[in-house]
Amino acid sequence: MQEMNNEKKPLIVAFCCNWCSYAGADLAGSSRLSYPADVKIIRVPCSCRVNPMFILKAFQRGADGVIICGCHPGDCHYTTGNYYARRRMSLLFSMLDYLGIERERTRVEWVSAAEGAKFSAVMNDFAGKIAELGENKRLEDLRCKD
Amino acid sequence: MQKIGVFVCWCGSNIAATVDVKKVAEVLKAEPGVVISENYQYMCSENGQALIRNAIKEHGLTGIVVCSCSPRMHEATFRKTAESAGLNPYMVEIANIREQCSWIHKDIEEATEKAIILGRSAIAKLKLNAPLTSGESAVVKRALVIGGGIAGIQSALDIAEAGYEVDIVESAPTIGGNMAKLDKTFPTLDCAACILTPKMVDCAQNENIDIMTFSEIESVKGFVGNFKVQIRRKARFVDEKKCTGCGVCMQKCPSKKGKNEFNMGLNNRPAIYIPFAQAIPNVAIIDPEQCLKLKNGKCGLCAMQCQVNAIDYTQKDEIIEREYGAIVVATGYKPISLENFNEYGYDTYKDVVTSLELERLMNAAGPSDGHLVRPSDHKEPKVITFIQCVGSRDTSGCGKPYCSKICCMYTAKHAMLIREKYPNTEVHVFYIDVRTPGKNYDEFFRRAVEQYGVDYIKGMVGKVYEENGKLMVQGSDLINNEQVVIPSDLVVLAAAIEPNPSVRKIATMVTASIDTNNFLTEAHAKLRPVESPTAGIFLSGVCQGPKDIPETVSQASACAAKVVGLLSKDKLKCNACVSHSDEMLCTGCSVCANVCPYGAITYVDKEFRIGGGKTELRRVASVNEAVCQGCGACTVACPSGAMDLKGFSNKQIMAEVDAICKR
Amino acid sequence: MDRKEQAKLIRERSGTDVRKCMKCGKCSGRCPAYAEMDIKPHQFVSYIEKGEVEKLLESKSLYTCLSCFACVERCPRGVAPANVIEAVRQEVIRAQGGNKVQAENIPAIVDEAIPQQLLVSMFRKFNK
Amino acid sequence: MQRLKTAMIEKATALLTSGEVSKVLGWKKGELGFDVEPAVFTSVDSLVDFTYDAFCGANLSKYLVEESKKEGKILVFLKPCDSYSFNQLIKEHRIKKENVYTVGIECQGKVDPYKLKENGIEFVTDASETVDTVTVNGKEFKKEEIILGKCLTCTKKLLSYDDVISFNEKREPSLDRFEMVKKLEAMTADERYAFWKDQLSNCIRCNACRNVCPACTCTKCVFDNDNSGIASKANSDSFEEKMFHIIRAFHVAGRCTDCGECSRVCPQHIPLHLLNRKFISDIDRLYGEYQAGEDTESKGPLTNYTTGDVDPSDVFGGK
Repeated sequence: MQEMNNEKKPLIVAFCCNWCSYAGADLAGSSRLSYPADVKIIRVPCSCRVNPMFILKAFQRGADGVIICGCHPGDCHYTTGNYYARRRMSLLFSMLDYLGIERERTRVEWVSAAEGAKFSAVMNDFAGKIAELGENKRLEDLRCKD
Repeated sequence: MQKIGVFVCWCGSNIAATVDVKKVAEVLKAEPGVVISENYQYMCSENGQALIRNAIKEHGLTGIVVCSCSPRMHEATFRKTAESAGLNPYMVEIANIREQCSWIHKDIEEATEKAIILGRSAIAKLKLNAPLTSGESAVVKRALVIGGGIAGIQSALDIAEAGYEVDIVESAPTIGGNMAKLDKTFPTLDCAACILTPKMVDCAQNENIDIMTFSEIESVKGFVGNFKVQIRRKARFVDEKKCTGCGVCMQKCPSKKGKNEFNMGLNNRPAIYIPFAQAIPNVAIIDPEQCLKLKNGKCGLCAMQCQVNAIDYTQKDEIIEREYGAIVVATGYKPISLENFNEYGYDTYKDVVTSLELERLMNAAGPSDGHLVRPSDHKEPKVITFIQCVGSRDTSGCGKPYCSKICCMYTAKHAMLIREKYPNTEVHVFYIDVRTPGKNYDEFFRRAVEQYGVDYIKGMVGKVYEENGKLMVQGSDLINNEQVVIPSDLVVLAAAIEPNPSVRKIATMVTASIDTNNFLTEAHAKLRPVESPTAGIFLSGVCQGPKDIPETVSQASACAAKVVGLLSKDKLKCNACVSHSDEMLCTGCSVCANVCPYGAITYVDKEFRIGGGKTELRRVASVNEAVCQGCGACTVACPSGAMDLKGFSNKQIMAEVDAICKR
Repeated sequence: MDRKEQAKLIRERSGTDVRKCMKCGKCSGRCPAYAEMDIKPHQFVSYIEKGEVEKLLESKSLYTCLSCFACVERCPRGVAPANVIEAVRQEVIRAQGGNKVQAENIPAIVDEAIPQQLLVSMFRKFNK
Repeated sequence: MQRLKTAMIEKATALLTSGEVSKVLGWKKGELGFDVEPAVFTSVDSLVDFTYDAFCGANLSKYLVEESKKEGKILVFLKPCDSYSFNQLIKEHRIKKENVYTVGIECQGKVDPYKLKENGIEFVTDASETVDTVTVNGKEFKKEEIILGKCLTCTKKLLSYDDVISFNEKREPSLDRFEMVKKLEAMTADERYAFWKDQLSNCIRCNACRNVCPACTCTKCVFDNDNSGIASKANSDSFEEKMFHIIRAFHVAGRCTDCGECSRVCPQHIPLHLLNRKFISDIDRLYGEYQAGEDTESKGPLTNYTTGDVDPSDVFGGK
């Protein structure tokens, strides 16, 4: 189970806030700093837009890891959004851990618009961890898998 | 039935070298709902855009997906393209297949596969897009300036000059603020009254300016362009319209023991008074704490003397409501209270005064008619010692951690003026650093030392005590490495300044952010220094941070320019991607309003049909689209799912998740 | 132990952050024992900040400081010069045989003019 | 404890007679003795069925969401734990306070009917109660043997009311309420996963937990709303068991007063309160102690923040 089937590549959903992290991802791109194609980015206005429903839904649909990226605390475009996101995600991730779901499958990172290198490094690291963990079994929905 | 067009851009070889764009276009064409799928070298070029426009018209497209560079680059471009072809600009989605695909992946197969997934995800989202229109809100062409000091006066004058109506609300009985109390101003030494009072008169005479003194802000509602403000006009017991400012009442008033606020309490004034000769408005006011008639009903002398029957002992506070498009906060400062600094003996010795008190002692219109005498025995002081940084740069908790910025210069000014007028007076200044950045400032300070022979001592004072009728100022001279004791006749403390205490209340009312020192926070420290993060609220003068008069005036004018820029618009265009509340789901629990950084959410009691011909009154959230910036904090806070964000709805984001995860 | 380490130790022991000092000299301006001190309170802070402990260890001020804490009380930056002096003093006292004054010698040097405060601080200094 | 019931009936009678209230929300006797249920009494005569005894575990506060909308003032008796829910509902504008007359009442822990059954008691003929004991059908039990799980750890106090009826000091809690949370936290992830899989697989999605929860007062739950994107009526996959309970716990996080009703009513005996308590214990640990419902003004921990809050990546740092 721990071994990743060659056919099945890990799937990572990254929620990125429009103002910092999405721009950071763009910068990683224009600096040609690669990270695995397993990472797919969804643009949200702010990290505080990320509803726990989205995260669970992603796991249900077969994601193996979910990462949320936002502006550094104190730099939120909307002043306070990432502070709320920080509390929500701290509690949610702690709950997932409490239910026995691998805590490495979820992550929050603060990436500014200037941190293309950090974005790439974070995604490489996260994708590596997820590949090690293998397929998400504990929050899967068998109906969503072939 | 939706008709979606997909347009895959090559971006020259930027995309096409790593992504098989033809394959992407082909595969996406097979997606349900897609009626046309094209690829082209440069979609953002005029030809590319024409291709999109033609397709929209030809196929009657209901939405388009452009697979190209980052939406941060060309989303706006393609929205305009869509709009010009008659499609709602929000029916456009971008799949970022350059920055997040072709540029970071090398393997063509892998990159192509990812590009297809990103395209599918954009299509999935687009299917749930709804045409959005940005709301518009009208702008009330009137500004409110809170505070009538030099900052407020300058802002008001500039706004009025541009042709807009301005109201100045000032809590004191006259405008003028702290500057009116000053004697001379650095670095030119022109008299404060000579440069300020003409501006005050201009305010009074300007038809666009309405001055409300002795008034306070009661409440602020609304948002940029449409503020509704309640103003409390406190009872002054004198009819402002009738009073001519003749001053007879002041002479006749038998109750003369009130502390003269304008002279920093250094002398007394009657119960009915005009704050100072050039007060604007030049109208008397009665101090109800002191007036015999108001206190115990016996007296009424002033009413008898008044030729124009202006005295009205029955006057009550009045609350008026006005509408404004913009609000300027110019609440200014006050020197800190010195209760934590008894080492300097301010509360113990009459001849230890603050610099602002010294201004009055030196002012020709002051309590001693401009003769510098000490408060205790009205004798001319022969030795004067100044102590700088009293409560400034203090992180021990007794004072303020910041530099008050103006003290170095005004102390040099005081020292210089004293040495000029009374050459036989010895002047010492204890300082930590002398900070004089500013045009002609260091030259000014050096003149005090070199030309006027002021004795600057590097070091701080440890204590002030009395001995043989002298105030002994004991401090260290760090350059000579000795402890010095200077027997002085007058000690002047450069007390730190702090924002006017009323600013916290005002900041709360206008939802402007405020820092730990009670200074208002600017929207951006460098690039938006005169705006508050809250739209429509502007910052003028010391309420934003310590500054001297030239800086205050510059900021006040900058602030006015921003206000005029706002008021010159007839309508404000709002963000289209805003939150909205589904009233059928909303329980009115207030959780959303608690996380809204803009105060965009209010609650209304609305009537709903509940069947059987009955209705029910329910509390539901209502989003002000003009204020909402679309962060989405409320959508997650809302447990019932009533709050959703247009353009980034729950369903849209989950559709993207689904499309990405589909294998 | 080299001087650098010793300076670090003294800094730690003093429990005060000497880098917060803004060199205003208010401590020395208030010090009642200033005249008796060869190295002044503000200099203690400055020397320690620069890591120069040698002069401090030999300073007469260690025994003239009254431990009245006026300097601590007055410092606008929350620095505690008296604590630095006390820390240096500890360093000297803890060094084997470094005591300049023995406890039994104290009664001989006490006279009526000596303030109570000084006596208390003396006992604190020497009764280790 | 009979004294308590008498005083309550007197109070209800007086207020109904004077016309100050037109209804009373309390508990009604059942058929089997322990099957007491919440009820609204509209006349003095109807109070013959009124009861207050060791079986009145149900939290009355949620009923006020609907009852306080109706015409006329209603008298409600609030046990300490009910009061916290009541305050929270006031804070969220779900109860019209001006329509409610509140009376705080003493509670020394309520009997768990399942524990009675385990002791062979199928119906109650007579019961009496002291602070530390309950005697049912002549058999005496110590409180800690027989009361509800939620009562064993209860530290809730009487808050402020229009009136209070209480004669005895409250008994001390028998257990630390976070004990089980700590135990779970100390397990390995695999053990925790097995524990919850075992528990949650029992869920039949009867929605009893949701229906009883005083924090779940949405007009339409996201799980019933076809437009929410996560609607589901039954657990057709193990994922949905988790989804439902995680989201439900998250929606009440920071608002849950730990009244324990969810676990009390669960027909499958799933310890649902352990999910809520996990959030409560994390909130206390990470953001400072917070008791929802202690007041009616404070900002909840999830609608609040400090600039120095812990990062999600450091949440496990302390462990």
